[in-house]
Amino acid sequence: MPSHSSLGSALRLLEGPQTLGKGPAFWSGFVVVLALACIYPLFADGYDVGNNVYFFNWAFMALGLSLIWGYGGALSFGQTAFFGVAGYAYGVLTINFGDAYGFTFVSLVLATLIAALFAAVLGYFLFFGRISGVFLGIVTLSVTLVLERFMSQTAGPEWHIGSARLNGFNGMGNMPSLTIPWPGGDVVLYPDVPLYYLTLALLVLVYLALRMVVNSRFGNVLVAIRENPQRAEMLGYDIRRYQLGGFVVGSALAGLSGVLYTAWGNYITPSSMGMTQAALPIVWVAVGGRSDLTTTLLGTLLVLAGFQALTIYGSQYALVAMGFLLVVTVPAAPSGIIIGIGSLFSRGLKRRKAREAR
Amino acid sequence: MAILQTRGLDKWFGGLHVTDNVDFSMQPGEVHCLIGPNGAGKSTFFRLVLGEHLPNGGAILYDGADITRAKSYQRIRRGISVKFQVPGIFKALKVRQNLQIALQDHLSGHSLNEEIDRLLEFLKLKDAAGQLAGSLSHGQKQWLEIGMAIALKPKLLLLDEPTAGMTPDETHATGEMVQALNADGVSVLAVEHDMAFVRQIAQRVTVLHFGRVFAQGTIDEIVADERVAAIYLGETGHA
Amino acid sequence: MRREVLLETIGLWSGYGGKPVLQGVDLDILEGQIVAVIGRNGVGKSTLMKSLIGLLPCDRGSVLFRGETLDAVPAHRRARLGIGYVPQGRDVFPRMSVAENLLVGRSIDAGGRGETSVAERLEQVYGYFPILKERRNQRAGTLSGGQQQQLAIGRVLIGAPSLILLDEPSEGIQPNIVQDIARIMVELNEKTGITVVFVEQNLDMIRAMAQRCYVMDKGRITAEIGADVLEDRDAVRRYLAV
Amino acid sequence: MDFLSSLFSFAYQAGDAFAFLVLSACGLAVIFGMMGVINLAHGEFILCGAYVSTSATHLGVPLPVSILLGTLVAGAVGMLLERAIIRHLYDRPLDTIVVTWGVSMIATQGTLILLGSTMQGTGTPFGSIEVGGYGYSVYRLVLMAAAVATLAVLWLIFTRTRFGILARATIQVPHIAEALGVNTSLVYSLTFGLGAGLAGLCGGLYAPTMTLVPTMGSAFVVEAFVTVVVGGADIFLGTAPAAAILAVVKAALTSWEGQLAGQIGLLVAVIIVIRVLPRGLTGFILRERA
Amino acid sequence: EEKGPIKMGVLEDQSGDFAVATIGKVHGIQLAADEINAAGGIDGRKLELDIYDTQSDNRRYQEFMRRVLQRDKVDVVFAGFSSASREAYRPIVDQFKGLAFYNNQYEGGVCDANMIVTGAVPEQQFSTLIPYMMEKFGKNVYTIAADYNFGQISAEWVRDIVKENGGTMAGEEFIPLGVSQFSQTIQNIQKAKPDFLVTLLVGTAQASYYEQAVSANLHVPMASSVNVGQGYEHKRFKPPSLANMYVTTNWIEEVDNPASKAFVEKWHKKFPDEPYINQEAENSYIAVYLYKQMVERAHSTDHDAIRKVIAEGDVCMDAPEGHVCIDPKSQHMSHTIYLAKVNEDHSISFPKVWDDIKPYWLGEVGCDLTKENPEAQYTPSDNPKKSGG
Ligand SMILES: Nc1ncnc2c1ncn2[C@@H]1O[C@H](COP(=O)(O)OP(=O)(O)OP(=O)(O)O)[C@@H](O)[C@H]1O
Ligand SMILES: Nc1ncnc2c1ncn2[C@@H]1O[C@H](COP(=O)(O)OP(=O)(O)OP(=O)(O)O)[C@@H](O)[C@H]1O
Ligand SMILES: NC(N)=O
Ligand SMILES: [Mg+2]
Ligand SMILES: [Mg+2]
Repeated sequence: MPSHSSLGSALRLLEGPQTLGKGPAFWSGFVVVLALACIYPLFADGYDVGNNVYFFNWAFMALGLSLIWGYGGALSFGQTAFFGVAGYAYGVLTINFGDAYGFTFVSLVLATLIAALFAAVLGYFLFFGRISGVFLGIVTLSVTLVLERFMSQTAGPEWHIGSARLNGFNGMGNMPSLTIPWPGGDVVLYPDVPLYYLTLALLVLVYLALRMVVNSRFGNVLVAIRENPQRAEMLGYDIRRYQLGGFVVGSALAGLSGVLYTAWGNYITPSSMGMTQAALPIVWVAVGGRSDLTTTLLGTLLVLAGFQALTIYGSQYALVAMGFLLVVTVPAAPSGIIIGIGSLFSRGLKRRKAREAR
Repeated sequence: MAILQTRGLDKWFGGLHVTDNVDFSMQPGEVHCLIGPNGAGKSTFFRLVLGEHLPNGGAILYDGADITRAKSYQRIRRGISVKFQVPGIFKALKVRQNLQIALQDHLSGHSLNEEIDRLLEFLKLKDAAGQLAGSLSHGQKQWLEIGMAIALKPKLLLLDEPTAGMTPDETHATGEMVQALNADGVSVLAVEHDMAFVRQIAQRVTVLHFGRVFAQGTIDEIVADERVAAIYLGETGHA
Repeated sequence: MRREVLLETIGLWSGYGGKPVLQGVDLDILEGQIVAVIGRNGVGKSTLMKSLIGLLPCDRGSVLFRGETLDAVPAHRRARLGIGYVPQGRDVFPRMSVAENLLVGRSIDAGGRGETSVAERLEQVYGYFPILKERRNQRAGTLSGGQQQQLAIGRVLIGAPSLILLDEPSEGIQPNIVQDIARIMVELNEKTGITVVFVEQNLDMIRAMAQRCYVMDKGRITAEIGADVLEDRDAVRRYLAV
Repeated sequence: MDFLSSLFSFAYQAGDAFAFLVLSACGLAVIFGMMGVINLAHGEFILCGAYVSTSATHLGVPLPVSILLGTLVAGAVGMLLERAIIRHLYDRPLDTIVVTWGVSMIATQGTLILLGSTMQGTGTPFGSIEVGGYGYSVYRLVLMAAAVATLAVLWLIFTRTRFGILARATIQVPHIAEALGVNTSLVYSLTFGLGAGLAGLCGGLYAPTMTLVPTMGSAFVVEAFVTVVVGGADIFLGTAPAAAILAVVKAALTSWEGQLAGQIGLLVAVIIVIRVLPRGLTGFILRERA
Repeated sequence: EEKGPIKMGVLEDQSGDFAVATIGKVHGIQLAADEINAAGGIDGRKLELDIYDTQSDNRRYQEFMRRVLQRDKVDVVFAGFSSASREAYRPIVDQFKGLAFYNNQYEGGVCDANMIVTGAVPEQQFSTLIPYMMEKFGKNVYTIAADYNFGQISAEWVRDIVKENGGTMAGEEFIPLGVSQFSQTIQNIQKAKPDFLVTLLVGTAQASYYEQAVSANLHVPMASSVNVGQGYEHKRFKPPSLANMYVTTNWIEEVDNPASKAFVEKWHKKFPDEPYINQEAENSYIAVYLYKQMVERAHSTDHDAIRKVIAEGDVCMDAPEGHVCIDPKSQHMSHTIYLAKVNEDHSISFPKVWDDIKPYWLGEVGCDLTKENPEAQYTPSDNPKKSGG
């Protein structure tokens, strides 16, 4: 009985002041979108399915940054550090210990935990040192750039962990894809339908879990710290712990992105921790609407797909067009494009209703 | 045993001696007012008690324990709570949520909502419950901040100019609120420039001047003190 | 001497993001008057002050200064017409020194209307508020609350305004300096004919300064009190209670 | 003698790094330090200054005039950008990251499309001097002098001129500055223009020594940002000592262990300094002084 | 049999950091494809290009390699400038059993049957260049190299060849990518007083070295395998900053023979704005014709059929640079290696030319793609021979 009610109260946290969207309308929409996502592979070719898995891979990092920045108010410019650390960790683990007996999944968990541990150490250093604002951004950026520069020069054979060569700027390859042990022979999850469902399931799980986190007591404190850290502390909260908690969870998600990306392409490179890559999550999250998980998620997928499409069809004008999109949409949509599009839509609806009424 | 006591408390800002060897003490259940000229160091004294600043010397004792080096949140958890001079609320959150964050550690579910409603009523913010706190008027922000401070059910409540910007009636109501809390056993230390308010609530008054304890006594003693009149109250100070 | 109307609002509406706060405010202030605006928390007093200086656009109605409409005039140009605004909550420039804060106020007098030189006015302000002189190199953000309030008032006096808008000037100020401020304002008014509109809750200050008083409630002027009623402390208090 | 020449050598290396950090950072310090705008297009203003001054030099304009021209054009472009876009974002400074990143993409790729993948250099003037058997580029000494002069002029502008006071007031509490008669919209444009112009100056000064390509700005951006942030809120109190500390660390590590150590050491120094002084050097200096 | 067009995916950086050196590669492919199509296509089939701009971003290579192989179903891909981008897409090529041409000089060592490399490799460029330089200028050598795989492995080659020829290393310095300031490096070189300097600088930022060195009055003979031929620094910097620089390249615009001249002429006719036709542009052009030959001989675009053709060992052609052949063991290409000397006024002369320099190293260390396909990249210090013995 008590477990029942605690499950109930946990589920109640799926809605709350910290997340947009509530009530039957939202959840039916959610179910429809999820159902569409589930039947999508039936109608798409292998490329589209694999490509969508690739987009999903990045969404975890974006959701994590939304938690740290959008909810917690701490702009980390270096989430790519955790992405990279976890990606390399997955590579090192699986190259050394192989892919049998489901070890790739053990590696996925371990690599994510390694990223979380790294975030815990760095976060302790940051938050318990009372570093905030841009200072936090620059320290995290510096960390990711140090990792990038260091990893770039590990081309020599002396740089190896076990049998895994770090392989410098060219990047580490040859790690196995995620592999499910199976009686009749292991199932290797190439970027295809099974991997699609796996990643989608993970994404839905993480999204729902994060909704519960941000609407919980913990989430309340996190937004309180964003609004006014001094007041939050004067309500008796040890704000450093909460900031650290948010940072570790968000960074673990960046790590998860890193693992999934590495397993997806069998490749991880120091460039994925560089300046340009570090700026990308910030762009996705800011464009989508950073202070809500749903807008972050949708915005990230939209930006990723949009920019890729532009690159495919825009040739060398693609970058100019992307730039224009950012320059135009961000000032026009203060709470992100998702809400911007939403309110445009509802305004249009209202206007039409008004016209019909007349 | 004193609820709050400081011994030889010292604070320097560069060359400025802002808190100068302050020995202060108040008893449990007391309503104590701290007054003094602008810049006397009243707010700084609060910040020292709260751990926002660390003192350069001296000790702070709360409820018998030495909290001189304790972290702010630890002091709050021990039962101190504060309304700052400049309201510090969660601007982008709704009024209701501001209160929820203050209350959620003690209450949950239905009783949490009830308590929030009760507080909103009391703070005259019922109509503004769904408004973003940042869009409240100055006075409403002060009320909200007071509400968050008392929501913690403190043993010692620090109020830095709680009635600034309030009408005489509102000031009086605030005084009654303080008295009601005090009747429930809350000790109150308030900074005020409004002598009517001080007269209404204070059981004892301490005057700070240039960071030092300048005078101490009942409100009548203080008002009668010509030195205090000279530095602080002026001609019509005897409210 | 017939006094001109210096400042006038006609059916003024304004608010925040579509939500109306002022709902048709009519008032007129004669040149050289000291007028108080009183009312409970949240009735729109500060909103009125912001609309007068132009920090909030008005949705309907207009503000007239010396008979000219200010509707299309941005705040900084209104200030340069000689309107000095002291906001509620002081808003000093926190990372600038006291002296630098004061110098910003010179912009009000960009046209050089003031008869006295800036240096003289600076000395005058230092004379009114000696603490500002003593702390002229301290960063304003580290001043005490009351010190900041004095700075905020001094900052507009530097610009030799012909109209001062004061939003709760006594807030956070020690009693004897409240009296000083009231005295200074009255003195200035007598000497230079400066016009003052101030929002206030402190009865002593209202009575010490105001020649006339508007009472606000729910975004409207609900009463106007003359000098005779102002004499009566309890009567004023009743207006504030509503 | 040998000691003196190695001393000169170290001073030259540190001065060289100092000049690079100061000149890269000044424009950013004005735009970020003063306005809170995180300008990721900083490198493209440097690019603009470099391209304009180089083109002018190719047309026969004397180098100092070309550099001035680069500065002015970059400044003017900055003012336009401020008018058109940045001013809509002052109440949400973090969004400027995204918008200026977009501007940077447009500028970089636009340059590539319009002007091609590279521009020919002009060569470095002034030749070299010899000290203790080593040749040193004289132009690098000019860069050091320019860095110091830039700092001095900025300090004068911001503390000794009315514009400086009004700019700082505007940036700290814009609506109050406006209500006190300050034309804040003009102040914003001028301040942003000044920052952009300083970036242009950096580009003009370094153009003769570098590869001229559309992506050249990125060589400056990281160093500029870390210098400004390590400096902290006050650009004059902060940027110069930050540049000095970072320059010494970088020069020492580079000469001791090579470029990688210099690069990583610089970043690690940033992390350590911020950890020790969480409000940057400004916070530290002010606390000591007050 | 099949009569549809032959589809070729092209993944090259037309924007971003590497665009300086790679826009020309796309043009080379387009030029060859147009010529081939005008002459009736390959085996009667038109050649169709699917071109993507990879923006100097490894991620785009991963995205688009999947796209061309899975969606566009191309028969062959021409892809990549930096070695990192090649390593980023190689797992995908291997997974889908695609066929990719990497038309770029690089650090060498890729032993992968799904890859064909037309660019020059260290043994071709250094075994010629270093002995020549040592003989001409002396045996004390200083290397500055980009601090990543290409630079480190190339530096290793230089070191080994210098030692073999009885020389000494006066110094070796590695520069992280993106570094643009060289005062300290310049001083280190001055201190070491080498007889000549090997510059293995990569990327536009590092190229700033040359300008900064001259302005500090550092005039030491220079040798390189990568500069000039790839980044045409002699065109981008004002003379004489690259004077006295010696480069081994398999072709550059200035190569003075009739085939080369005709090639340059028809190129400029089609692409009048091309700032410079570099070595990789020519490699890309050649690669299209080599592919044509393979398909025509295999009568199919099937990879196994094509590899059988390669295994015959006589996939050769007369290119603008001279006669070239594909080595069946490594699927790398032999080259004519030109020693280009940059003069005071940045004009180019060719003191020496080596014909038919083979990519021998991979075969020597045990790569034989006709027998097995390890899909690996070997380095001098990490290869089957080393681990075997
Ligand atoms: N961070 C600081 N740095 C330097 N001086 C400071 C700092 N904080 C406060 N001061 C100075 O310390 C003195 C005491 O300030 P405090 O705010 O405690 O005064 P107060 O008694 O609360 O005054 P008020 O009644 O005006 O609020 C003032 O002179 C103020 O300028
Ligand atoms: N920035 C804002 N956005 C939205 N609503 C606002 C904003 N500022 C004030 N309000 C609302 O406008 C109303 C009037 O506010 P105003 O500040 O003018 O009151 P006031 O009369 O000055 O009160 P006080 O005595 O508390 O200062 C209040 O209901 C307040 O909630
Ligand atoms: N392949 C190269 N030059 O990186
Ligand atoms: Mg105070
Ligand atoms: Mg108000």
